[in-house]
Amino acid sequence: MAAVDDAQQPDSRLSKTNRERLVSAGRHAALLVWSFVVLFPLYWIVSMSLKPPTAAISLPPDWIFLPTVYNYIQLLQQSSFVYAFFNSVFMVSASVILVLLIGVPAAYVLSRYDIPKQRDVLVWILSSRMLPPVAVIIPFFVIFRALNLYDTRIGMIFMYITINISLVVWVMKAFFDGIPETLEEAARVDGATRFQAFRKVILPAAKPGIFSVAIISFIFAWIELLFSLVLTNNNAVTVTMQVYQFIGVRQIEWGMLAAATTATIIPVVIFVIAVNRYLAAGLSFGVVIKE
Amino acid sequence: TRGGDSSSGDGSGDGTSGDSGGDSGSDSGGESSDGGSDELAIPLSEYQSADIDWRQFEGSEINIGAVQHAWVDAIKPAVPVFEELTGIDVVWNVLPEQEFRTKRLTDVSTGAGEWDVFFLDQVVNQFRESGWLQALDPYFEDDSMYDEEWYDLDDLFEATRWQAHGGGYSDTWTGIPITVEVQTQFYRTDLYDEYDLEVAETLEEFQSNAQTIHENESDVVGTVGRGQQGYGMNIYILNTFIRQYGAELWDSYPDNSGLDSEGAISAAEWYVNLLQDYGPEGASSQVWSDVLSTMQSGNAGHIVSDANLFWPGLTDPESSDVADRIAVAKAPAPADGQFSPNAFAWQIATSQNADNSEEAFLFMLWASSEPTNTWMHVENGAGFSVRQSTWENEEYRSRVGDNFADVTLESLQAAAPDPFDSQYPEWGQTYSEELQTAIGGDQTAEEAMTRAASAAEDIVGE
Amino acid sequence: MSTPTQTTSQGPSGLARLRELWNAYLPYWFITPMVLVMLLITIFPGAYDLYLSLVKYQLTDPTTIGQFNGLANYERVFTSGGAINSFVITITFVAGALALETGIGFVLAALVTGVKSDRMKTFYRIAFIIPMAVAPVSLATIGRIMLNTEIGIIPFLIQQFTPFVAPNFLSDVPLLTVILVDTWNWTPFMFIIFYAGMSSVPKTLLEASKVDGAPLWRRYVHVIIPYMKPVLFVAILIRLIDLFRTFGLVFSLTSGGPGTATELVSINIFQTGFTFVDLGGAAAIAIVYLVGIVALCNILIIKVGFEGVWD
Amino acid sequence: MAKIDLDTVTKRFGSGGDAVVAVDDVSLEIEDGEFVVFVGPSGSGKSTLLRIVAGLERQTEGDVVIGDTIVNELGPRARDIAMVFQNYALYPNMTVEENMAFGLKMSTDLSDDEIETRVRETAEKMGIGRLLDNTPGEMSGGQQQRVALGRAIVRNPDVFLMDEPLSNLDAKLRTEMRTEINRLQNELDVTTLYVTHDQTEAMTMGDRLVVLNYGELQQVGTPLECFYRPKNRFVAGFLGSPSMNFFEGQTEGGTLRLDGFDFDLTREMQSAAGSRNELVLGIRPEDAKIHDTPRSSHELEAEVDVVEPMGSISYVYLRATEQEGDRTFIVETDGQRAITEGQSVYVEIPDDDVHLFDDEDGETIHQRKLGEDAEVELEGQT
Amino acid sequence: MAKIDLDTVTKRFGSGGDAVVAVDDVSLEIEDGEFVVFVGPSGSGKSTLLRIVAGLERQTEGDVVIGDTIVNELGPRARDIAMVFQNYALYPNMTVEENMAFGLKMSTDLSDDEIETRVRETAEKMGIGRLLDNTPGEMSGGQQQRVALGRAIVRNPDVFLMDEPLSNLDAKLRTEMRTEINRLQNELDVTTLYVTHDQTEAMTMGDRLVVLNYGELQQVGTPLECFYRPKNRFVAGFLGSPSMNFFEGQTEGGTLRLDGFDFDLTREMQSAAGSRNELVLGIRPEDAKIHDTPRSSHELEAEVDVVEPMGSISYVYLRATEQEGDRTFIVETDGQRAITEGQSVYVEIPDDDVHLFDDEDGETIHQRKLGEDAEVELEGQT
Ligand SMILES: Nc1ncnc2c1ncn2[C@@H]1O[C@H](COP(=O)(O)OP(=O)(O)OP(=O)(O)O)[C@@H](O)[C@H]1O
Ligand SMILES: Nc1ncnc2c1ncn2[C@@H]1O[C@H](COP(=O)(O)OP(=O)(O)OP(=O)(O)O)[C@@H](O)[C@H]1O
Ligand SMILES: [Mg+2]
Ligand SMILES: [Mg+2]
Repeated sequence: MAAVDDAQQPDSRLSKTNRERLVSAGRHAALLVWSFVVLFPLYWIVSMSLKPPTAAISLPPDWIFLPTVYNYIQLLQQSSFVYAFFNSVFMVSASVILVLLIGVPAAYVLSRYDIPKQRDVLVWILSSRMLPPVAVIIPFFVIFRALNLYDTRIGMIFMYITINISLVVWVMKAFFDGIPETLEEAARVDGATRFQAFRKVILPAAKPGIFSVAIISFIFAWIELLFSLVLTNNNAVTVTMQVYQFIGVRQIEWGMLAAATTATIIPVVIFVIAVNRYLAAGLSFGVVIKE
Repeated sequence: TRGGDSSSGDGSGDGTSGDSGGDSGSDSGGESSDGGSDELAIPLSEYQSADIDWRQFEGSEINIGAVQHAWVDAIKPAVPVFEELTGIDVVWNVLPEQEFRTKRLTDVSTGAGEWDVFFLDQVVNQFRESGWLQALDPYFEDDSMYDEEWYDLDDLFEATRWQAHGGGYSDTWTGIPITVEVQTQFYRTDLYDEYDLEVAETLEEFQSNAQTIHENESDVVGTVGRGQQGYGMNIYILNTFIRQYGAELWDSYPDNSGLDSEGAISAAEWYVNLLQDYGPEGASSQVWSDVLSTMQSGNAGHIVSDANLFWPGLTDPESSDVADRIAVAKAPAPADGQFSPNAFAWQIATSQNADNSEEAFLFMLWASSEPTNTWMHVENGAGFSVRQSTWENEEYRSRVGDNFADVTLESLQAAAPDPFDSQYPEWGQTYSEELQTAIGGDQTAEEAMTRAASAAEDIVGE
Repeated sequence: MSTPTQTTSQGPSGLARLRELWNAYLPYWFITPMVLVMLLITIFPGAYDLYLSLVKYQLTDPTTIGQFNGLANYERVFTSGGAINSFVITITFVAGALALETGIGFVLAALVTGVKSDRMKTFYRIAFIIPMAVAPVSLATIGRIMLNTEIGIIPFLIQQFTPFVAPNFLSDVPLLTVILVDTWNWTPFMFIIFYAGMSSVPKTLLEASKVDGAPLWRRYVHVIIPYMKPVLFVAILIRLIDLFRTFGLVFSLTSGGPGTATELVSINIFQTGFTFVDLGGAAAIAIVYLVGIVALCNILIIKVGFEGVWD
Repeated sequence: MAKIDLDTVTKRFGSGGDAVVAVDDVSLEIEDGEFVVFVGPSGSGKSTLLRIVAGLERQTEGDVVIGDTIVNELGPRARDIAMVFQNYALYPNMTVEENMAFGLKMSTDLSDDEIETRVRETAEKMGIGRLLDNTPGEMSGGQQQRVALGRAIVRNPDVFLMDEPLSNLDAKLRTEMRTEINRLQNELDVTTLYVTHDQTEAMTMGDRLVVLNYGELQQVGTPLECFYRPKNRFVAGFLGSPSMNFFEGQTEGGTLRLDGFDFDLTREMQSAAGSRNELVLGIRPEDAKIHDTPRSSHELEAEVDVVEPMGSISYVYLRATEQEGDRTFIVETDGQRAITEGQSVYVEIPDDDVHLFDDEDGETIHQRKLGEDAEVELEGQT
Repeated sequence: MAKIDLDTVTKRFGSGGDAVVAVDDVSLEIEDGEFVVFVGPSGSGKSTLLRIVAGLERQTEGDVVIGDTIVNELGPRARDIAMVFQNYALYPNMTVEENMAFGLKMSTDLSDDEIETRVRETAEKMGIGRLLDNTPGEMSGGQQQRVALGRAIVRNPDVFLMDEPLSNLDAKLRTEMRTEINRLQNELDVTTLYVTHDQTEAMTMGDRLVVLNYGELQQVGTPLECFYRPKNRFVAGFLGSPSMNFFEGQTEGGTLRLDGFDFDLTREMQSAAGSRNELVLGIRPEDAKIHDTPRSSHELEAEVDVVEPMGSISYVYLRATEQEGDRTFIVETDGQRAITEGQSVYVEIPDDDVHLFDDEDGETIHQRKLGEDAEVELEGQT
């Protein structure tokens, strides 16, 4: 949909091309300002990772410098970082798939069926993310040890599911609510089981929502710190912990910290690029369904 | 399992870049499997001369919880020696300080006992009083585990031994000290030359040096110092001056904190004024890393008093713009006070619930023994020895420079650690918050100290 | 081959029967895993915290641990200045950050939606998501140095290129700084969800409203926002909750200071529990806080014009 | 095999005082293979009834029986039906081809090739063969509707439910589609429930016509029966376009006094009327005749209000000269006949073509006469 | 003030080889206050044209002028139009009342009270007064359509654009609504563009009829003109229901040889045909007459294929006895006339009622005769 593209004043003297250009220029100006706000710190982090340590924090900054990949080479030579990195990629990806498998159908049920005490159920789901992790970390540690999940990948995957499940259920419920029920009715009359109607008709229509929550869940799990800190030891270690190893007791290795931070952004960027086209698979139901 | 060996294990020679080299933060004993084939860092004979049954726990494994401290980087390459010597595998769990504290508390307080050996700091008495710590005395008394002659306890600085006894609150060993840092002053030689300054011994001299630089240099502030709250932050610095002003914290525990004594208030006033007048903008939120970075980037004339461990970072051309223009000196003291900088020692301890406490003790012993310690300092860039002998070691002195070694040694000999009672984290926190507010200019130093005192007494008295 | 299990299946074939069961009880299959996960993650920690909040659990006082303490822990929450203060600060923080993130996120989503060029659109979409991928503690650590008045790039840029004087971010305007950094970090969350929500507004509705003569902003107010309301509401609610429990970012930036200027409830809980090792007290704060948030959520859901959205 | 029984089916939306009764106590038996057309004013419950049969809506009361089973509890899938939705309900994220293939994929075991063949064939018949790769959003209203129709008929169900499937098509296409649907229905012998607002469709397509009003059954019968033998005033007025003209009046002896003219009741009519006093006379526009000069007794004088030329015919709106109210009635005349507005004419109301209704309950008390053949045919049907 | 000029407007969807030309080089001037009806087969570009006028779609080429300004550049809001969308496009989260009030709120300064009054009045007229608090999802198709219509007419725009606004209404309601729209249009003198598939609407509502096919203008004229004087075979066949019957044939001297019978061309026809060889004869079903016995020379023998009784009239599908192909043609007869399938009849094709078309380009070469009055009327209109 294009929501913002026509005349503001009825008696505008501007020709469309000019006005269009103006509107579009204004839009891009605003977006570029925010792009700068967003990208400058990122640029700074990346440039820190490419500078020798002294240059990283000197003022006025060296705008022009000879990039060095020294930090990245160091990073790659650290087997523990590489291990944790791929470990995280695996655990986080697995958890995103699982949390979608668990959460999306549940959201669908909450959207389409009469659930007794629905509001309470929803708030209950939400309550799982209400307490700061520091308030629940000890009980989780106790359970994890009791169930032998401590420092296991399964345990971390489960943990990631728990931090994302409420998000997935809530957001997806909202998206399902926006999908006309007629579509489903048509599918069921066409002989689809409820499940088939869900899978073939509703899910494709909910794509923007699904991929959005996938991105967000991925990121939430990817940057999670406290649970991975307390619940892992050395098998299921995560990349966040590895980033922080450069924050030492009497020395912060800025270059390495920046390089590691940059490295952790990369999978997210790749993931976002991969699902980019689904984010706005804007379906115009209105064209098809008379409302 | 994965190959856990990091190729650049021994760093590149000095303290700072050592960090980047060998942290296999959570590497599961990778070294042990490869260790045999490589040349060992320290000959085993150094240890086998001791009357200790090193191999009595052969085949077991210990888990070490450590903060991301230079000690870890310095000792890691030597760990294969320990593994070879004892047949015990070592698993590391290295974390940043804040995260380390969280995890340590979770592990120890729930009785999980994941860590057989862990770093211990100001919270030693908190841990001790809650009954989680295991006193090491029985091990010291066990002949198969300890050889007094070989180990040479007296070589450890008094201050560190004191701290390893619960900071004076315990009669038994709470842990074994592994590192010690003492506060020293850092200054810029180029600026001193330019303005013809003398190294300050008194606070007054220091203040005037700072003033000179502050007022004459546009981009350089007179001094930097920690302002941020936290029990290891601003008060860690201030306590030095309080003691030097002749005040004593908790001269009568738990009734009088001493925080509102005249000396304490004078010290606070001095420190607050110093930072406000000649410190950086926003000093009240600076942590040690800001202090270090500001100095490294050449934007400060002094560090009034902070850990001597900054030295490698300040003098490494890789990370410091002013590496060749920095010098170290003893922290300033009031003209009429006594020189008594703050010293802080990390100890490693074991908990009641740890599965492998005996193995842990062997590790502690090994790690703090003279051969290991010397090797770390001479060969592997360390600079925090708890053993006096190291500071007198010529090889070591020539590496770190006589000046640094002397300053440190003298400071350490005169140093006194803070008294960390079990409620230190709590009252220290409040105290540091008050101090930070004062540095920020929202209350006077006197108000801050008075309020800190009453809060501390409330907390402790409860 | 007859095995005992086969006697139970009367249907046409095992598989078909399974299929039948699957479809007949579909909602149950769909919702059960979620419920199980939820039970696992809420019951035990909740009960555990509740228990802790009712007993003495000051770790430095091992002799009294586990003694029933009545409501003394709660009493302390309401009488000690620290907890109350941190509630107030938290609310300020949440309100400020939420307003900024919602506003900016919405405007960005609207602006990006209107971008014609696909390539620019993709660029903005990706660029605006990335800040979220920077882990809060990294961000805070690097952010500290960037904001440093003496050696930070941001004050430097402000001094050099704007007529403004850069404030001492972390010491003079700590709460604002924390809010701004959080906004930088988390606006992407709002952006993504809003953007997806906007994409599902039917084109015909927009056309109808254009023909009806609605100016741009009224189209948003009367057509787009009402249509997206469920999605908007969810995003805001979730962000609200997440903001309430923000910890790492703020703790690494300010440790709650200067003084207690940025001491959020989560920091208060952390310090009470992990620094002062008073697990009972920490649990009591957590419970009070939980009750507050649950109430707030219910009020929002029922009262603030969102009635009907969730029926 | 696909006989459909509705047994006292009622559907209420909402509850309590606000409840809307969309379907009110409808009982109806539909034979296997029968083609039943539902008509009724907007909001009379036609769609709701179809949705109940489809299993998309659960009736509040009563039973739905398909074949020999009570299907109240069964979902749409189990009922083996194909439905054309009034609002199309195309899958927005599928192409036309996928839309049409979906039902086959779901409900049959056909191979992909077979499905494609069938979809293509049907699409050709619907005239949307070249649009197979379009998505619904890229098509005109009529094209979308044809996809919706095609999606239903490509399947081979027991029951067709069609809810105004041709409303957005032009006359020509509509005729074609009508024929196609009829052909298909005959061929496959599929029980069909068909909702329409189109008089032609209503009269020509179905075996039986079901007339609904406010959710209540008004009449069930063959189209001609409903047209010539309406059970009540509502049905009489609803079928036929323009509607039958109604004149309310009182009997006075053998005369019905209407506003503007008197009408002499025949003996037959009088006996049918019995003791009723208030009667309504009904005459279809095509049955009344316009003369320039008076010819017989059964005439009234009227003034031409509006003339609506339709091509071959014209509709003339007339106002009785002597009437008191302001109502007009309509008479159909030849399209080429010159009639101008304001002109005075005489309208003949043939005895044979008159219906009489009870004014109170609307029941028909006298039906018109038909030609002998027609009469026979009508009898034959019932 | 609200004259609308379309100047060589073309709209293509897609680009390159795949482009669909939805509107093809249409030029049209619509007077202020005029009521123009657009007809054409499904997919012929009617909706697209309306959307271009509304400013919802940007034409690929050409200009749109409203009043005196070229509005190519202006958005819908600046054009002051009200539109009924083919797919209703009701706001799903507003009640009926809010839906109807929305346009007024947006485009006028009326007070809330005034708005409410106007909305209520309009809703009553639309027969949806008691549904004001419903949301669109709770209404029947026809009710929704009336809301869509009401939403447009409650406003007081310069231009009405109505895209099949009555397609889902029953005949009676449709008549009412038709009258209402006409009344309103007359009263307010709003320039109106109206798309319909309904013959009655097309013939009765507009001042002018615009016939489109494949996006191209076929004919623009009064409804009667288009009906009686179609410019080409397409228009002739498109208007009227059932369609005109067409017979292709070759001239042989003064005779047109058709499949199944010969037709003697009148002198006039011959001269119109000129040297053309291949001609198409067109005759409307209502113009041909069925006799049981032969009467005149212009007759052919045919066999009854199907009889479609419509009430007052019946459509008889006939097959010429002597023809070779399998085509049927339709003749309208009195509904009560007894005709049975298989019966043999004679069909008279009156000279006067015959149209002749060029077989190749479909141009009309001979128009039918009309009664004198009708002729006059038609002339008067043009
Ligand atoms: N968005 C689009 N993309 C591609 N083709 C389109 C699009 N919209 C319409 N068309 C095509 O343009 C042609 C004209 O469509 P339009 O909707 O104007 O037809 P219409 O005359 O209104 O038909 P109907 O009577 O069926 O509503 C159709 O062939 C249609 O398939
Ligand atoms: N979901 C609903 N909630 C409340 N009322 C409803 C709902 N659906 C339909 N109705 C009401 O039920 C009645 C019958 O609706 P239905 O759709 O069956 O009418 P219909 O005969 O199909 O009319 P149309 O010819 O206009 O499509 C209408 O008065 C309508 O307002
Ligand atoms: Mg309907
Ligand atoms: Mg259309």
